Amino acid sequence: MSAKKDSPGVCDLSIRIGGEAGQGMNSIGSLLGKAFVRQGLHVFINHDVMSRIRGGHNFTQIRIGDRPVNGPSARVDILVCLDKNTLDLYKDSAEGLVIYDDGKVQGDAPAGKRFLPLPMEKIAEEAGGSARMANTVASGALAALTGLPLEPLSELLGEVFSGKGDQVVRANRECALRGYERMKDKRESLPACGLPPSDQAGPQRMLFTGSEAMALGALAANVRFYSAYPMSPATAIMEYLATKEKEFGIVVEQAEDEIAAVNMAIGAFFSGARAMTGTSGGGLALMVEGISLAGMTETPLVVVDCQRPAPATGFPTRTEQADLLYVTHCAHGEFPRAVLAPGNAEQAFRLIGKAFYLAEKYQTPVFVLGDQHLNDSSWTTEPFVMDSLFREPQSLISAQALKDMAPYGYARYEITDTGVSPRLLPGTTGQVLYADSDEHTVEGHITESAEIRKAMVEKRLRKLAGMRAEMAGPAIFPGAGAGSYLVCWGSTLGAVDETVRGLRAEGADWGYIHFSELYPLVEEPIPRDIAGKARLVAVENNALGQLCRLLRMETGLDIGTRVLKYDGRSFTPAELRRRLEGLKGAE
Amino acid sequence: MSAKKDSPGVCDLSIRIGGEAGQGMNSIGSLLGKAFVRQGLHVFINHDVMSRIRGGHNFTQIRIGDRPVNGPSARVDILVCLDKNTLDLYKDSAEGLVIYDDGKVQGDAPAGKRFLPLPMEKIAEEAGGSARMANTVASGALAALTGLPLEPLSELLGEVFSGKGDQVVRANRECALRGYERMKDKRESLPACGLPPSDQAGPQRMLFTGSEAMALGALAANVRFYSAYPMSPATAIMEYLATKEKEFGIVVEQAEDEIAAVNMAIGAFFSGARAMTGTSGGGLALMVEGISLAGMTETPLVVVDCQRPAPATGFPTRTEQADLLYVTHCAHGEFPRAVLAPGNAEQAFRLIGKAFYLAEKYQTPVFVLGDQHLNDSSWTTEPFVMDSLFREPQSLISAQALKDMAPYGYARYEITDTGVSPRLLPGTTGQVLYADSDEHTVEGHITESAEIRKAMVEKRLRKLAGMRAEMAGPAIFPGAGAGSYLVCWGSTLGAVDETVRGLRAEGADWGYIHFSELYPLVEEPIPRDIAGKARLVAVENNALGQLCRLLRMETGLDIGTRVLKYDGRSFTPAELRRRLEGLKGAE
Amino acid sequence: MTAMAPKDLFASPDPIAWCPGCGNFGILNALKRALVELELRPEDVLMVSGIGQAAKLPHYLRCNMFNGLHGRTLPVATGAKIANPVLVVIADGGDGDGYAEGGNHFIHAMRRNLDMTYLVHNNQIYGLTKGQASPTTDRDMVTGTTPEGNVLGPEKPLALAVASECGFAARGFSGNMDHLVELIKKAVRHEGFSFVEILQPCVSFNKVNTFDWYKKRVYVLDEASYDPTDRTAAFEKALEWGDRIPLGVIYRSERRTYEDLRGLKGAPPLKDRTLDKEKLAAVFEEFF
Amino acid sequence: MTAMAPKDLFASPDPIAWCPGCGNFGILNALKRALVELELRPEDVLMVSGIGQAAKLPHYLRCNMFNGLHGRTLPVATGAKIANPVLVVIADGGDGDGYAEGGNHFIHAMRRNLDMTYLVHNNQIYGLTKGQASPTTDRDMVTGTTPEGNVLGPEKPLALAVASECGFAARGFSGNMDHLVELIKKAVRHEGFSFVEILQPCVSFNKVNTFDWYKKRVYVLDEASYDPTDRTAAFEKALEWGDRIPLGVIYRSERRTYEDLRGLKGAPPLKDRTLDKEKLAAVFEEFF
Ligand SMILES: Cc1ncc(C[n+]2csc(CCOP(=O)(O)OP(=O)(O)O)c2C)c(N)n1
Ligand SMILES: Cc1ncc(C[n+]2csc(CCOP(=O)(O)OP(=O)(O)O)c2C)c(N)n1
Ligand code: SF4
Ligand code: SF4
Ligand SMILES: [Mg+2]
Ligand SMILES: [Mg+2]
Repeated sequence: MSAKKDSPGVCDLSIRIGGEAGQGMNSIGSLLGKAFVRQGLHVFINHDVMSRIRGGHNFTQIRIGDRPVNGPSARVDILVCLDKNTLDLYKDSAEGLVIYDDGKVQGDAPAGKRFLPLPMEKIAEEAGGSARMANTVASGALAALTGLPLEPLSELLGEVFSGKGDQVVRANRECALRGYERMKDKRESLPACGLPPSDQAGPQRMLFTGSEAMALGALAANVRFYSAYPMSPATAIMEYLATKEKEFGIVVEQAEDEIAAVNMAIGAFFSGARAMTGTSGGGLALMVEGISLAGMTETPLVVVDCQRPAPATGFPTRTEQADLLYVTHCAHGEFPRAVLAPGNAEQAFRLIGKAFYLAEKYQTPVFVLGDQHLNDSSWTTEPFVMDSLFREPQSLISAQALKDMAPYGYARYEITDTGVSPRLLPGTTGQVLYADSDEHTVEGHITESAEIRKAMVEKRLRKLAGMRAEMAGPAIFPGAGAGSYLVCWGSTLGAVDETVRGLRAEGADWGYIHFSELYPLVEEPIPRDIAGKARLVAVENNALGQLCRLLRMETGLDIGTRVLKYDGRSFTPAELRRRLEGLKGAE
Repeated sequence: MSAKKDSPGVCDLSIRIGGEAGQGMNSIGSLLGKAFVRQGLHVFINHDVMSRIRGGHNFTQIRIGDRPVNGPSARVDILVCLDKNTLDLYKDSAEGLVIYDDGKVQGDAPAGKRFLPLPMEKIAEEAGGSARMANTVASGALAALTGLPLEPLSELLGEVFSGKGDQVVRANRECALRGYERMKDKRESLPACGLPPSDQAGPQRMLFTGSEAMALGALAANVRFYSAYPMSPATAIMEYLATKEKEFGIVVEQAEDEIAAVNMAIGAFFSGARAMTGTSGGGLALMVEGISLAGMTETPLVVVDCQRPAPATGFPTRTEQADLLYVTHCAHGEFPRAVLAPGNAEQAFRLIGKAFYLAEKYQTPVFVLGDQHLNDSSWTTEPFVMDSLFREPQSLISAQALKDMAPYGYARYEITDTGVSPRLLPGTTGQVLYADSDEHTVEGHITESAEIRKAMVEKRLRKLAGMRAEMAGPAIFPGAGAGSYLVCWGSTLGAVDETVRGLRAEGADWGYIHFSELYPLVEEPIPRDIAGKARLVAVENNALGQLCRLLRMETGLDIGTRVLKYDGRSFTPAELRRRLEGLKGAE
Repeated sequence: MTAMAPKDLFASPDPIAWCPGCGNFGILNALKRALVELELRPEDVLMVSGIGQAAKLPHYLRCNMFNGLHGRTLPVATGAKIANPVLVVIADGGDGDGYAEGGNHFIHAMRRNLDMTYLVHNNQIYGLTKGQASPTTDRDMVTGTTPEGNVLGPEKPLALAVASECGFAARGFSGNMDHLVELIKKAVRHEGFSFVEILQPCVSFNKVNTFDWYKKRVYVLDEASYDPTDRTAAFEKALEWGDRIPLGVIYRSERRTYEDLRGLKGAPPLKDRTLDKEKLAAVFEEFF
Repeated sequence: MTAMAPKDLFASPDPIAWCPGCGNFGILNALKRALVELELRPEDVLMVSGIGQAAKLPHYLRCNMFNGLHGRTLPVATGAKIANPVLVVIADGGDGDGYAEGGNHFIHAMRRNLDMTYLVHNNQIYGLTKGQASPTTDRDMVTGTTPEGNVLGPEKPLALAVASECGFAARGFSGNMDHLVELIKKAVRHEGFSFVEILQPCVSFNKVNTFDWYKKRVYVLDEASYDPTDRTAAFEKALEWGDRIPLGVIYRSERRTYEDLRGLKGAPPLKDRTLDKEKLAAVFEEFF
């Protein structure tokens, strides 16, 4: 049992808290995670959750490192069993310390030095709380085991429960204290993790989920209207924004269905408010016609698709990357669109901003692809530079042009070189605009003309060139020249990055190529000197190798070797490593 | 003015009837078309229609040949102007004979021998009909000009109007007769068209629209339920089937929206009735989630997408082939599907049958792509061989297996080598089935298991191999060995075929490759000996070259030269020829 | 800006594509008159429509227009109005658009109660697609999709409106211009969601419910004796369909609008609000 | 086949994933009892559901099941029933499923009047997605999407049912088992579309409309004095919501079913019909 196995020489600790839905594993995660981040460490938290509210088996896993951690580890250093089921599930396979509630295990308590009994529910009740505070007891115990001082934890408990009154804060602090006390002499069971002394302020970093990052990205982009219908894993974006309605003067509208959601967002953006909608693949299916409407009427629109395993209802609370070809091709007819797929929370934040920028500048729909792994996990991120966030409204008609215009002389779909026509907002004195879903004249009226049709198709598709020029190519680590590259996109970044760094540390000549801006693809997505020389292995969280297919369609490049995963879980570096070794054997 | 210009040595005559929406141009088309077919000739009729009910400018064009004609000609030998607008539009450019209603042209009657005045409305009124029967007068006149005897026309008028009473039949016959009489001495204005003498029975052929062909194909495949929401150009399928409800004991249900339509069809197929839905791209957008449901629950489903120019509402009454990549990729997640795209009415009839066969055998959705050109045009077809039509139910659980099964022991999603699980219908004594849109166990209950998920994804996707083995490769004319090939799919077949035959007749070494079964593509869709040697030029009725993109994605083959048309109209051979000549110049 | 005669102010150069004799002309004229009499200017008004013959109407008016998808009139109107409550938003479409494809939005827009007006041209048929049954097609009528006659009876949208507590639910007739003008004016003036169903003969595809058919049956509710605020009475009145068909305001109730409840009333429109970076920085603090 | 005790006949081996104390258990038990008392066998019954906690119910019963998409319960049920009218079709889902996502189908299924039963578990909340407002969420309630309280009042689905002339519209309560069993039996026996809204406490996400909250308010309509065939009275009763909430059959009317009107009643099910090649050949003749 070593906390340093995966990445030699550095602290890398994984804690899994398992229990039934409803036992508050995720609260332990956020609490401890934040405490560690405040200590200057890097944290990654992910959740394995069933689609149910109570019962079953869920877990939250916290990974702590003194270097960036961007994905779960397959190894577990400390396992906390909030229920007996968790203990039964893992007691034979667990390698690390195991904390269990001996109040819940009658008779057959597991033997062995690494099994640490802790009657969490009983302690919670004795501490003046309820059995539901067992998770706070666990938090205290985990702090003790990992060398986290109690003060920052206590402080956080104060922040978290301040809204619920002093009594609740006090009880929780007492729970944490008692858990801490019970475990502080077990500290030596675990190797030191390089935690800095408590009085030393670490570098300031942020910890947030992918959904929070998207919501913050939207706020930073001056979003004014968010309409959606609840759907996991996208609901968290809506719920977070809803809590900011008053403060930011935005409106979050829960629509009657996803069709209404997308059409409301289109209406709002048409009126001049930056608008966004978010859903998962099934809800997106209902938005497909609306997306084509945004394309035809040339209304900006930002759509977040938080992917989950599909088709149909699939695995509502699990993860997959199987909507890439769907979002690049959905909707009838041909119109420009952009597809972005952040690899972590920082990228999620930033790419939402880019999505608004592109949507508004090119007056067309832009997709941001998240997934359950990206959206529900918590990621440690360097603080944002505020200045670079907000971008001015794009492609509106200029004041001068308006002044020079005859009354009611505005033509919405003026043919231009870029394909972008200066946009007017309804309510402008002396002018009106006609936005039309039929094929239309430059004025926006229904036409039947072959010539106009041709000109309008070309005008709209010309925007693709403009967008292409603004797209970023993939991140290539460590640059050109490696012998082999993993090729990936979106939320597999963390696992791929760690795997490649691990391989390189062992002297293997690997690199990776990660795409976060997928459509329209830059001219030469995989530079010639790499594509021609290096071995490429695609890593995708789907069954058909969708990035491979997209690359082949766009460039002809065929990545024949693929490591695909489609069991509803994200890759861990350990699994990816194993799969790569398997590949080698097979060839 | 020669009726033989395009195809030397054969009869090839084109008649265009222009007028306002509501003037009955299409009735003339069907009437004359059928009369010519009965005379042993080949007929193709297409319509150029605005999205309005009265007014505007529409036309119907009838092409008659003594060899197969499968698309419109750009040349017009006889133009009938039912309104003044049509005359104004064409009088300067028309090359052939022009019949116009001199009752509607005050003063500025056009000069020249080829302008034939015919006061159609007045004649109709005098003949005891109303002005609306002007079109029947025109039919009589056209018969006279083309050498079509009056008897078959009269007979047809009897058949067509029999439901409206003797009086109507008589008036129409009188109209036709008077039109005929007025023009019969103008016969010599037009070169002979090889019309056989009226007493000689020609070979029996059928004339029907693509929509009729699809509806008949569905009847022949034992369709029992058709649910849809009206949408041009698919409405004709529903309306035709509705007229056959009683006779065939089928149910046609007009749903409240397309979402209901697709889900109803899924419910009906689940219950054991062959079911189908049809729409255009915008309606299909609303069916996308339902399609994924069919994929996940493994319910057979046949979906017809009659493409029209898009995005959004687009051109409701015009044509385009821009939904290929959309139907191959729509819906979240990964599941098997098939995509068929008939090139003419005969293929439409046959491929609907194949769609039912595949859908039922592989228990998954199958798309048939039509378009306005295919669906609304009338095509001459050799009579069907009845025996080959109907196929027995596929992949149901066998009686023996049922007998051997424990009570309530059936498992809907048994894992099999083919990916196909024997299907049970609800209502079977002693057994029940669970069909589930969540990821599920073999029994059809919700699961959260990674292993089961993986097995189920693989099981479903295994069906692709089975379907691929049953797909036909493209039609290659005249076989391998030509220097250049046009590559096309779906309804461009007619124009491409005629162009290539024309080129070959002139000694040019052209061939074509036509795809009607598009997904999953056969192993080597374009045989190596062609792909490696010949020049390939794609011809598509869209702006992005969607077949090219699909081929490149599936095979890596890049067809760089593309002739694309996206103005809402179908190709004519003359235009295609011109575009090919343009290509040559450009290179 | 050049001064225009009021009656031309709302004239659009787009040529009209309706059939001669279509009831839609009456609706267009009534709406033009109502807008003039309401003393609005073209830029004040946003018309949102779906797809169908009815939904073409905004092209024939000078005003802001969003002509969207079949059935999706109300959600677009909702988003547009929330983003800029200063606009006078009028949603407009046919019976198929509103009661079939858009049925869910109809119910939920009435619940939401934004301050806008919804005009439904009810010709009891699908006009643009050439004559299929709509939810309001009368029983037994032969249409393209019901060659043996429609087996269903007509839906009662006004009853749904009363059930949904729509604050203003009324019926007009395209052939009763003066009444319709007044009805539209009242609807636009009503603070909250106002629904006006307008009977509209379709001369091409509805040979049953013709101008004469309607003319013979419609009667204007007597404002002195009929109390539209009595919900039960309104429900009964909303069901009346057959030999006699009531015109006028069927149901009225005072409900707070969405704008009011969500603090949008009187506040700067969403579209004009800008990011407060201080606040954003403060929110970031939560994540440290 | 082995004989089974009636109460086990409808038992499913699938483990239940609801929260302890959830009102859905009461509904499941009531439905099981009703099916037994109706003397049905598992293979006679087809349950069609959407997505949500409520929609999981059919997994916990032995009978045919189609567990489809969120909100699309009724169209699948419609297609399945038309294809095989012999099946006893019961559609089942939550308030979000039926009144939000599926709102349009709800209205149109009532119009269509197929002979099937629709059970809506109304917990006034989105359960499976962890507590967002549904169309029936009470005004002011704080939910995940309404952190400042719901500004809209609850929709009245039973009033929509009366407006749509739903032949059988009733309300039950998961905590009133005997009454619910009888209601379900009546609904299944009713020839035509029967709609039963069932009040169902959600112990995890609805802390307002709890078991006690309902218990205190519900009362069973007195069959002797209340006449559910009086449509106006039914409309008023359907609106009653607050201190007193009526249970029982709110509205009844006799309407011919879809099956009857479309000639499906008594005829061989579509699924068993086969192609008559002679007739097809005759149709081909039309095209020569
Ligand atoms: C999603 C979708 N489905 C179907 C259509 C085809 N469509 C266009 S208008 C229309 C119905 C028109 O009827 P109505 O709304 O009553 O308007 P009207 O033409 O009678 O004024 C239909 C079905 C469409 N454009 N989009
Ligand atoms: C198209 C689509 N949108 C959203 C969802 C997510 N979703 C699943 S269940 C549900 C709502 C559940 O509420 P309700 O129908 O009232 O059922 P309950 O869980 O309360 O029984 C939602 C929004 C989905 N599965 N599909
Ligand atoms: S089809 Fe009917 S509704 Fe449409 S324009 Fe003509 S008369 Fe009016
Ligand atoms: S969340 Fe509510 S509705 Fe869902 S199972 Fe739990 S108590 Fe029942
Ligand atoms: Mg209509
Ligand atoms: Mg609910």
